[in-house]
Amino acid sequence: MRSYEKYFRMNRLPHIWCPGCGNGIVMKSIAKAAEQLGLDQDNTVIVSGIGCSSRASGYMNFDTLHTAHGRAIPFATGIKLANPKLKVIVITGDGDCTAIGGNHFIHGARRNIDLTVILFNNNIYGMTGGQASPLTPTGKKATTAPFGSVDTAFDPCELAKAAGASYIARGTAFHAKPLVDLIAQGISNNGFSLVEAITQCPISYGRRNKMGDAAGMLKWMSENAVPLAAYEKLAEEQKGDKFPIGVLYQKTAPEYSAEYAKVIKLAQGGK
Amino acid sequence: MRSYEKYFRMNRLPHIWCPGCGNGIVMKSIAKAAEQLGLDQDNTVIVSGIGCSSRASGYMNFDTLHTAHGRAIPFATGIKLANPKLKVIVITGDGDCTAIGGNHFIHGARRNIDLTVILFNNNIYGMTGGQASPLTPTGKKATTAPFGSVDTAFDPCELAKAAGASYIARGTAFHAKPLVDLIAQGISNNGFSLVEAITQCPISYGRRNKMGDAAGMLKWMSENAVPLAAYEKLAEEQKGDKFPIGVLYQKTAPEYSAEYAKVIKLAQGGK
Amino acid sequence: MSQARLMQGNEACAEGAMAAGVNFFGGYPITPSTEIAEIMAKELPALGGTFIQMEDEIAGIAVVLGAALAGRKALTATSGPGFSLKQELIGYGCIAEIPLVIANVQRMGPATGQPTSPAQGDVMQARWGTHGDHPMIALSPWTVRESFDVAVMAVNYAERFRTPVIILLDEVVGHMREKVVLPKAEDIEIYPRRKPNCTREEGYKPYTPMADLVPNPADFGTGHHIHVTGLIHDETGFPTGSSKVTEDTIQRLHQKISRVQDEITHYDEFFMEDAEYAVLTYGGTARTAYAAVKMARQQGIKVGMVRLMTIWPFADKVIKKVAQKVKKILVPEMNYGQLVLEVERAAAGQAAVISLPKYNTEIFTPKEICTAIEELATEVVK
Amino acid sequence: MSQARLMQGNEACAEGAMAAGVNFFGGYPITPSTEIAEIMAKELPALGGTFIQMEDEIAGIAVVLGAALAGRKALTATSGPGFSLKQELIGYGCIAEIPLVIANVQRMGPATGQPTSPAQGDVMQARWGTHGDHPMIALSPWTVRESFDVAVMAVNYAERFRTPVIILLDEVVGHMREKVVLPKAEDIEIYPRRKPNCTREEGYKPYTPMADLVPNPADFGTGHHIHVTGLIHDETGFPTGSSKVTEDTIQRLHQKISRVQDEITHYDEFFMEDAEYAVLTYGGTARTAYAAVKMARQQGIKVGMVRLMTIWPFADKVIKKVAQKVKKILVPEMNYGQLVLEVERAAAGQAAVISLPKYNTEIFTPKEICTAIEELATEVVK
Amino acid sequence: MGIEITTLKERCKGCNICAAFCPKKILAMDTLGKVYVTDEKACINCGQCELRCPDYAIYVEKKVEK
Amino acid sequence: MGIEITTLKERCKGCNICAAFCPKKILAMDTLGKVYVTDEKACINCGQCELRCPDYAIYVEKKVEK
Amino acid sequence: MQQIRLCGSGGQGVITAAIILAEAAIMEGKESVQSQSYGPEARGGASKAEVIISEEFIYHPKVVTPDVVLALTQQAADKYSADLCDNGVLVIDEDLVPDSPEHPNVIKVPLTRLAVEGLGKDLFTNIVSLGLLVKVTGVVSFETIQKSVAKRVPPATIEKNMQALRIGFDALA
Amino acid sequence: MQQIRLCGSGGQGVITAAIILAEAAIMEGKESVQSQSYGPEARGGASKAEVIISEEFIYHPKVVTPDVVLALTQQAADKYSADLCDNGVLVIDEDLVPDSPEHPNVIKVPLTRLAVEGLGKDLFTNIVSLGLLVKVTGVVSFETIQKSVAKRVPPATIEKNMQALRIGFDALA
Ligand SMILES: Cc1ncc(C[n+]2csc(CCOP(=O)(O)OP(=O)(O)O)c2C)c(N)n1
Ligand SMILES: Cc1ncc(C[n+]2csc(CCOP(=O)(O)OP(=O)(O)O)c2C)c(N)n1
Ligand code: SF4
Ligand code: SF4
Ligand code: SF4
Ligand code: SF4
Ligand code: SF4
Ligand code: SF4
Ligand SMILES: [Mg+2]
Ligand SMILES: [Mg+2]
Repeated sequence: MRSYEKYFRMNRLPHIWCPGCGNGIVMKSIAKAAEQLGLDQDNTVIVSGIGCSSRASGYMNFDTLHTAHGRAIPFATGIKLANPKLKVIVITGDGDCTAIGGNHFIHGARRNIDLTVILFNNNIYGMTGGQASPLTPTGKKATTAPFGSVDTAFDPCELAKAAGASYIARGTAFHAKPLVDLIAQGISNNGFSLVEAITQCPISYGRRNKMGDAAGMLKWMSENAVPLAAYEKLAEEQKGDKFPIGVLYQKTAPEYSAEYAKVIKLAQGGK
Repeated sequence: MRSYEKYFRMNRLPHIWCPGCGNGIVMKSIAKAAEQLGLDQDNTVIVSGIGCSSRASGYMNFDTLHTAHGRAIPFATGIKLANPKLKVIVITGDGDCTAIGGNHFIHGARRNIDLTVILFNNNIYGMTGGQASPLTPTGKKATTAPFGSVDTAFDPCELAKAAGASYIARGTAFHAKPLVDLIAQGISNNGFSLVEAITQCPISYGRRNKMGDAAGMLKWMSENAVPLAAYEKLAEEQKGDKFPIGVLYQKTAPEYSAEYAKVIKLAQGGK
Repeated sequence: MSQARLMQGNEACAEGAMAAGVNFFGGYPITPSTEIAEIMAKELPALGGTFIQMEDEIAGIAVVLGAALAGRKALTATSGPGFSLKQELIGYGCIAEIPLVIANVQRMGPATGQPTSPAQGDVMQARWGTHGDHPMIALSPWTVRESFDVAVMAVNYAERFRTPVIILLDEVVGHMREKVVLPKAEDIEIYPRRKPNCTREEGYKPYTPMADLVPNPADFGTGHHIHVTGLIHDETGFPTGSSKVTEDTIQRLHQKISRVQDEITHYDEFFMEDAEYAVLTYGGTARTAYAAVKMARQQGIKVGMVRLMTIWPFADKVIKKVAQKVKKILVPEMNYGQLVLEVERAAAGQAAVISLPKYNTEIFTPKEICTAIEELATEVVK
Repeated sequence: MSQARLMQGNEACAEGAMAAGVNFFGGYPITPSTEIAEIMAKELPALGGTFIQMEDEIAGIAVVLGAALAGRKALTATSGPGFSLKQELIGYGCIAEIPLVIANVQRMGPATGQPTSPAQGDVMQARWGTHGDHPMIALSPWTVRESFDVAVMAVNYAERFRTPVIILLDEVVGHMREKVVLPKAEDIEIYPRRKPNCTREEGYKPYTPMADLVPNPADFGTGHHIHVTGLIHDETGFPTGSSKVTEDTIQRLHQKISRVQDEITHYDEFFMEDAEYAVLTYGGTARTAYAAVKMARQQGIKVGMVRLMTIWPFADKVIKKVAQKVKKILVPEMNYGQLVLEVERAAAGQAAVISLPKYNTEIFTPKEICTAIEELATEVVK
Repeated sequence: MGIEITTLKERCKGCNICAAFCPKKILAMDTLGKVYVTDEKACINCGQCELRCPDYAIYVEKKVEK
Repeated sequence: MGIEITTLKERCKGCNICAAFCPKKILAMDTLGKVYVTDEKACINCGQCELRCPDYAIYVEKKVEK
Repeated sequence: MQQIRLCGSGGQGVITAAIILAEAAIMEGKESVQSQSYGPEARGGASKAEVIISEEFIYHPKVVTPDVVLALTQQAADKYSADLCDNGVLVIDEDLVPDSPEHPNVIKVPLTRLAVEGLGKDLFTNIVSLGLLVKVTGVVSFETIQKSVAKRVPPATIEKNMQALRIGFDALA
Repeated sequence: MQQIRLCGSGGQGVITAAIILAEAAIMEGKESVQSQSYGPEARGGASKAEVIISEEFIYHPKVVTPDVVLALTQQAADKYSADLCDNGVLVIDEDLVPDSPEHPNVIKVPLTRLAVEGLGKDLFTNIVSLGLLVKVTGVVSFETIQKSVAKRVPPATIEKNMQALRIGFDALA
């Protein structure tokens, strides 16, 4: 019906996500980014972990891999290194990426290997019914944080930057159109790219934290997401729940599979 | 013979480290810091992972725990939470802390739990005979990087900061006296503290990389470690191999075990 | 506490652990074990206890091992994939002799498998999942009430033997709710944390075995300055390469449990007096097996049932006795045939052992097992 | 390549893997397996292959699974603690049917254990370490040359059956050097990567089993747009909750291997023609056992030896045959007694099975085993 | 030239996002919890509903008269 | 008031660090690879050797005349 | 022994209803086992809750042949009523299960609509259903189910829930 | 069958020497097995390397009763010479093993000193030791051990290594 839908496995829809779940919106942004870039379906692989968001791989019309909880990045690393001409996109949840998968996340970034990680951040473990994740804000309730989370949340973008990623962006399910561009740029970057997509889980997160329904959660995003330039101008006391979106960081750095190709050349007697 | 030696288990010495290994120097700095702070041996626990450096726990005269490779921080977390009045110090190697233990490292920092992590950074896997670690500089040789490492190394201090640590310092085995203060301050900080101690592994790293003997490696440190303030004034092209030492970062932030104590109070009907 | 109420298996497990003194929980969520964590998160703070959700299952067991060393009775809970991840540190608990209880609410594997489907597919893993030689205690309840009792027992065994103990729940028992009457708090026997038998000055060695072959390592923070390691160590707790000490240690770890194996082998027998056939069963499957055995008895088939609560150490003696008595032993399991291998081994050819595996996401029906019993009774032993 | 040379077991293993087409290695260092990684790091680039050291053992197996899916023949190597950490993803390899070879150079556990001491303590773990029902192939060489052969075979079986295959080395064979003559490259048979039997347009389903019950999933990047998951899936590769499909899948995973079990059961017999007693042995221990059997023969004891190269699937038939023939079977192992349990099971009471465990950091001496054989021959079966 | 709104009932999960964001308030849920259009003519083709629907269950298009 | 240098041979591993950093060059290794003092009187008690010895095998102290 | 199955989709509260029913049985001194299963897809999909009530200890914990199946969605009705035998009863939400499975004893009640109309919220559908179930099965008394509901629901909502029960109970004359 | 054991501390190259000896045996068409073990302490500590040389395939891979033990440190001599029987030979570095274990046939040679004096570096101690071992055991010819050393060591060092071999070989008249 829409041209970008060729990037979906239409026969697998409707997807399994709950009514109002933002995952569908983010997944559409990926498809649109693929269309925008004219990605070759035969030479693109989508790799995901385990979680609601990670079910996305099954709906995307590429070679797709639904790995184990937390392990998408090292599987993806193997695919990329085995066949460096492949574009590899990783779909992951906040728990998948920053809890159990945290180590792989920072090491992927360190190597600056050419993967594009789309982090579906709904601030919760959706799949297992609402336990706190490392991205659940302090004070928010979760089934494992019935008194409100005492943990401080990561800023996954800061973490990726400190670890060595070369492209870092944040978008939201509300800002669906700019999200497409952020993803497309991430895929174009020859190195480790992180796109954090803030998305709503009305069922396991919103409901417990009285954040309204899906539409209400989307509205919250529209009110609190601020383009980076504007965000930087905010006074500390104006910041509150607000957070920056857009391209947050970018650099040029050696890409792992290219560097390794040099080793091969060297070992084979080339220079 | 020296007053700080009461913090050693004298009957376990000599230690197993190779001739010229810097671990002994760093371990002495920990003992001296303990003396400086007058640490109560009955209420201090030393926890280590697996590696040459992690053998240090066995020589220190406290309750000590030699865990599994990479897992010192979560074990230490359990000890601290089980009995928050204990001071808990973690001894770990660069591989232990930032390779297999990387996830625990960033999560310890995120929680800002009151642990002091002393990272013995010798830029190599010493124990297993010289494989590359995530802190092996690009281009250096290791048994698993015979053509020179293609990986980019982490800056563990930057990583800890991005993850949420509240005290971060770097010292070297050459700067043995200031290292004592850096460690003492780390232990005093009520939150997650990282002290990165650059140390020499002449056997598994220095030799392979033609860095001279132990004394030569110490001299390299003396030439390249620059106090933070001075380092920041260096022009990019002056930096070369140079790196900053001293207290690199400090902040005040809620400490995990104290925050959890509030939950207990709340649940027990207190306010 | 002693009133009839509707309770879930996982809930009973959590309550039992707390009743036995658990005041520390660390773990990582995974269906179908998550309720255990969730209950702990809610209830522990009021008891002055501590709940922490860790970054993964490895940290989930590490934090609990740390807490146990610092004096807490501690629990972690998980399911298949998480249980696999915990294996390395289960071995750590064995060698460092740390009391530790792990609830594994089994789900269908391998890998992500069939996440919400019941299975008994981790039975052999519970015994052999970690590397190296080690003994293992694993208990599998068949009712909600027994989930409570098994949790109490697991905590007590962990303390008494200073070793990891596994509660092998399955999704059937873990997620079902039934009427239970819990014992009164004062009726619950609690094995207290073992205490050092002398002071540092008196030459205390944390790993000197007592008469029961179990040592009394001091809790951290009690002034004993002990050293704990995952390397083979001598009585002082420090590593040694001595082959004598190594041999003695591995042997003692096994013998501290095997010496009381009969005492910790818990099982029930039903209709065994005149039985010519036996159904050997455990966990949730035993409930269906019981219904099936009754059906078969109504048809006049002389079949009995042996229900194991103690899965590991394996009830060799019980099986040998049964094998001598009956002609055939049927072993229905929600897996491809696991514990049946142990039954076969223990039966040593004395009775025919027939595997009745089920691995299709569904639990057995009484009819299915009954049909298999009927076949036992009609077929001639080859 | 076909000249006599001194070679280490680990080296032979690495060389064998490369000879069989392995051009990708991912892993994490651990003694005593590290040489395998180090050799790969040095040699693969020149072959256009890829070596990567990952952040831990989990990533070490994940990267290799990924590489295998993208068309490479891939190897990872580890030892006890790392083998425990890899368990979850070994199950992933089983269910997603990914060719994968894991070399486990066993060292003494549990936990950190006795890091440089030889052991055969991961034998049962190799079979049962991951959660859920799954088949397993594990091969254990006894010579350096056979380390090469077993590596070739492991790679071939992984490709042929699309399943993880474990090379169970032990420190003895892994670290010793001996004279070997390797086969010529052209004499090495290589099982090629299986290829899709039709195109997407022709209705290609990646998990449709072929006549040998093994499917032909396409390599990523070949235009087939396949989906691979660790959930139970149907022929299309997509998850299903169907109980029929689940049952069929678990069954097929087992049967694709069990149907050719005889073919892949490799073992040797020595002096068995007139044997009244048998020594059942494998791995490094078999070398000593052979020396011991010869010593015992010199004393006139009618003892033979059966040496298993295929540890899993277990050689039930072989053991049954032996048990029918001899009075007693002695099973020396560098562990607390592991594979002996399987021997006992398979023997089913037909012969007495005697465990000769050794777990003290040292390997057996020929004398020790010979003495045990002498005892076999003098003691009366109870 | 009017606007055509296509709804795919088998995909719609009744989450109400489209209705909440529709500036013309012409979308609503039926008893089975599926979206329906109350007044197609009022549609201004702003695309909000299609943009935000997580289930690809609603499409808006200019009707091309043939 | 002289200086006393104590060396603990059973701890010394002959790494040469003390010798390399001794400003007076009065430390050396013997055949068994253990440190020894060539000229104790020349010692200026700078403490470099003790500070840098990784094996706690050398101590320098002002001799207190009793 | 009575074997009762409630089914619907994720958010409809069938599990809570089943729990309340099982608790009611216990209040009356009976044995009771409650269980549930979700589809393999964690999200969405049909969910099913079962209650067995008996005078004796219940061994096999799942419903073998249901006496009553109450279905709140078409998908659930299709999936979970097949094993209902002829003397069993099928209760369906007549709006949400437009296409009733073939069965001799089908009771059609607009349960969701009753909840919305009577109490303003479909949230109460499960309690309305419970009321109806008690009427249909008589497995516990109306008083007991009232007590049981009161024990489970948030205190502020007790009154509304009592109304819901009553609406369901009265839906069948 | 000849069973030879070399032992010393970590950095002394006894494993390399053992490998070279085993390779020499293979060059002469013999069977050979080489193995080693470290103490449980990875660093420091005594290390041991063994070579078995035989005309037939060697099954048991470790030395049972050594024919020769060559020890380069006191610790190694103490730890690894106990199983030497009376007709075996114990070779020690006379400087580094000041306190020789009791044995009827002890050959004392200042191996390390010979290396330092003859070649300026203790690095060659292991090759000096090899020369001596060949002389003592005659297990391979001097020519073969020369070839074997030449194959293993960096080309630039071949000459020095040949000298080292010769020094060791000639150390015993
Ligand atoms: C090893 C392992 N541990 C735990 C789980 C259970 N589990 C499945 S998904 C998930 C968390 C999902 O959260 P997130 O990654 O944020 O994804 P979401 O569902 O929120 O999209 C967990 C804990 C698992 N499948 N495997
Ligand atoms: C799970 C596991 N993997 C691998 C190892 C092997 N191992 C022991 S120490 C070590 C690395 C040590 O490096 P580092 O942490 O830098 O410490 P160092 O020895 O350099 O002080 C490794 C890989 C192990 N013991 N356990
Ligand atoms: S639980 Fe949350 S994240 Fe998962 S599908 Fe439902 S709404 Fe989406
Ligand atoms: S290997 Fe390196 S780090 Fe380890 S003890 Fe030796 S010098 Fe120190
Ligand atoms: S947004 Fe989509 S799924 Fe939600 S109600 Fe509207 S059409 Fe239906
Ligand atoms: S296009 Fe705009 S006006 Fe038209 S239905 Fe959609 S949201 Fe409403
Ligand atoms: S620094 Fe210490 S160990 Fe090194 S040579 Fe000097 S005294 Fe010996
Ligand atoms: S104190 Fe100074 S001068 Fe004296 S020996 Fe030590 S380093 Fe040399
Ligand atoms: Mg999430
Ligand atoms: Mg290191």
